[in-house]
Amino acid sequence: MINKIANSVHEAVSGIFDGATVMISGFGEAGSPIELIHALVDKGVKDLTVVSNNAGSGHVGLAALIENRQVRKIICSFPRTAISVVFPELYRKGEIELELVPQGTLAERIRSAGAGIPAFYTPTSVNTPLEEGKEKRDFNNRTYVLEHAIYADFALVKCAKADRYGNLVYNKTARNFGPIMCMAAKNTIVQAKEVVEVGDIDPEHVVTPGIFVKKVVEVPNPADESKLVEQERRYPW
Amino acid sequence: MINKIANSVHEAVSGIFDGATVMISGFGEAGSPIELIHALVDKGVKDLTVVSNNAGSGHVGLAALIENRQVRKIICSFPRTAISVVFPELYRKGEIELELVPQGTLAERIRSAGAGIPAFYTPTSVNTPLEEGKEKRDFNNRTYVLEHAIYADFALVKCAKADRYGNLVYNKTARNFGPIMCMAAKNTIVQAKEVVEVGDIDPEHVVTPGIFVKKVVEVPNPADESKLVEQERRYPW
Amino acid sequence: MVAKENITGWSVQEIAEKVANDIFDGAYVNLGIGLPELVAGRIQDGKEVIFHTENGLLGMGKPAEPGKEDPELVNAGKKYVTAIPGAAYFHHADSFAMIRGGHIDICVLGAYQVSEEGDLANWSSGNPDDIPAVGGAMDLVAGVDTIFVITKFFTKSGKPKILKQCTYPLTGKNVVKTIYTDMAIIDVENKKLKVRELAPGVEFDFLQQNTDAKLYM
Amino acid sequence: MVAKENITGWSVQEIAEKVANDIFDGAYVNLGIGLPELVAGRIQDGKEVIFHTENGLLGMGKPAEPGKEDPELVNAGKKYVTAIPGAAYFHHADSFAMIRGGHIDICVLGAYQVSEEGDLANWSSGNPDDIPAVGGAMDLVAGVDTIFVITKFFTKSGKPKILKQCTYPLTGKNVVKTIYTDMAIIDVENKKLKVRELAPGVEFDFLQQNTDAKLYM
Repeated sequence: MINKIANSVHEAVSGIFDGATVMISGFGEAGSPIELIHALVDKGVKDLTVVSNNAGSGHVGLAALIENRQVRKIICSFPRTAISVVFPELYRKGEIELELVPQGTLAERIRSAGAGIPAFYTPTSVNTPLEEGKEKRDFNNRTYVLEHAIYADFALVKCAKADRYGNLVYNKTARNFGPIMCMAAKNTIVQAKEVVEVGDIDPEHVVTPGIFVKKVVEVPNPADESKLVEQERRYPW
Repeated sequence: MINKIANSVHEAVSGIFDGATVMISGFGEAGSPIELIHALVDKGVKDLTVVSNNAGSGHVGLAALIENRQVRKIICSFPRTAISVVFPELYRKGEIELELVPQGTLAERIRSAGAGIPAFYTPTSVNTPLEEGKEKRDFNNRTYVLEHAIYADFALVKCAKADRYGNLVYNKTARNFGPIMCMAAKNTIVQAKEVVEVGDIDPEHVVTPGIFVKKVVEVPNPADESKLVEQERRYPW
Repeated sequence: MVAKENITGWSVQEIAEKVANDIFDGAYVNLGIGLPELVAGRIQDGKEVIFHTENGLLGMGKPAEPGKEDPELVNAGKKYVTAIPGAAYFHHADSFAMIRGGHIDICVLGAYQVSEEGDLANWSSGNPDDIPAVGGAMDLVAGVDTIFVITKFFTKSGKPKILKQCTYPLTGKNVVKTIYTDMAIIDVENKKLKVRELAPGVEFDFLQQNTDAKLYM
Repeated sequence: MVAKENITGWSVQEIAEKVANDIFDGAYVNLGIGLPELVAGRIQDGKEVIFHTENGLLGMGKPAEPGKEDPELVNAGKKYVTAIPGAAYFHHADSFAMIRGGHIDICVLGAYQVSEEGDLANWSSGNPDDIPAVGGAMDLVAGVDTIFVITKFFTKSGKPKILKQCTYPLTGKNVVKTIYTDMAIIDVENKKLKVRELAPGVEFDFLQQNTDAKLYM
């Protein structure tokens, strides 16, 4: 029998190891699997490479993971926000590595890993400083750069509903990087607001088919990251 | 105001010109826009390059378009079926060109065109006769071939429901090539079993967002291709 | 030496059962057209196996009952099928992302020929008069780690399908893991053919005499 | 010569209105963060314009009303928004397929600098102490044919943003189609800056004296 349901966030992240590459869904707080990230903070594994669009806010979620010195390198498109304090400080001190990737290239590199495409060409970043070190090539009289897939050992993803097969649906713009990170990681770990029975999700409406998911844990009342930041909360609390 | 609804299949295909590249959705009869294809037969434009997974059955739909000598070349993965008679005959006589593409490569080349990716690497076809003429390259000790996007002037697609914005949902495995062909063609023309009001399709359930669609025509009772073939019907009738 | 005609070996249902035995609980499996389709019906009770069909369905169920066929619910062989509770539909690029991206655990395919080193030929006879058609076969062998082949040991004209070298155009090189035939189950291990199990009444020497591929016991 | 301080030009809302005038009925439009967001509120009645936000929504509506904010419904600037009837949600790879694939008609962006030839710099000051952050800007200028820039003519410290050459790192080369500023609307035509309209009280010579870029009338 297929049963991907884990009993706790700690059980769900138990396999994550030192030095792993971990994708984390979310666009800012929307879709950020904050409870899974906090379980990872509790676990304390180190030298992680994190792939995520942003670099966290305040002192909770991804920012807490970084502040806890568990992240060696971050691959992201936008590490700068008004309430991002942890990453900038470590970055300026040279204590965390940054690979800055245009957002669409980041998304496509993630999707490519999931789709078995090792590399592709894109026009994004041509004639800018971010083309540096990349192979260039012309197709139909336009210049493109070669970009490589980003593979991950784990993905931490937040969704709205899941079943024991790992079929997922998302909520509004919290979908963002979730579906493609599920595809790209060897082990995808999902926190769902609600776990439903197999058959409750219409096959036409499934966004992430269960084949891309290894573990699901129900987190019925996920924390609201922006409220925690507003309240100046710190994790671990 | 945005209103992509056309009044008839003939109006919908009226812009298709001699020499155009036309994608046609469907996997066998599932998802094949037979009424749009027949409108194209009526229109009589010639020298078309058709991109479609199969090459038609019997003497209706895509087979009728080929039989009417409107297709110069077909790009597809599987032109051979038990009831495919028109294509084999013309192919053996050297009167139609075939570009045979593995099904996954076909899908990815179509999706790439829609996604602004001119070329990508795939392991499919390496060490087979279909690698011939393709550039090869190793990534992480595995060999891949370079594949190029397939762009199209038009796509003819069948779906279940559409609204005047061009938002689409499909029915079961009739979805197949529809969503990616909508993305890849400059002008996507859709026949929908039902046209609904804007807002009737839940934004979470939209499969093809309207941005990929130019025209929608309602065909409430599309013909059942396999029945027509069984009845040995021929188009034009 | 035993004449081929006198050896019956396993029935196709028995071969399918042997394949089903090697499919683990929870596996995501793609079944090719023809003999492979029999495997779905032989999965042991208690195992939950999810079938993928490359035309856009994960969670393919049994064939559709007569009178309940839906022309918009078909499998890769364009046969009318059903979907199980917990199924999902998706488009072709997503479907082949599952295949090419290594997400399908096992694929069961038919074969024209399999070579000593696990090369597979199952898409073209190489006859210039035949209409070439490849479908998803090359994507499957390139993307799925475990490729099982289910086939009769001999062709209809009595020629072996297991050969030192394939003479037909390849679908993929070094891709087959196990060959399930009516005569024997043969694993491809480090580019060598190891006979794992012989059908009742089949001797190793008989097999070896009927193929130019080197077999190991 | 008129002192800069004495020239008011258009208000930001007026500039936004000028941009909105140039957005055609039925256009698919992506709005950058900051000044570009004002454009949504200035679309003329009777025009139906569909706003795309790259974090996965086509059919972005008005900002969320106070008390009705949904942290899972935000725009690219992470502000709480709404969705119109007929909207669609999708994932990031699909969203950037819309951008990179040339499906968005118009993108309105802010700018640090624009060059004579339509180069845009809007993501980095090049200051090594700044945290580099690019977001979707480079994808947008690479993928959308019509790039409108909406910006003040002068920086806060009174320096021109329109220059012969950008000194900041580029977002894209030869990408800007029109620059909408408080002082003038300037089209980039064949790598030349053509002033299309001057704000009330602004003279061509004043603009030319305040930039090393060559302007044409």
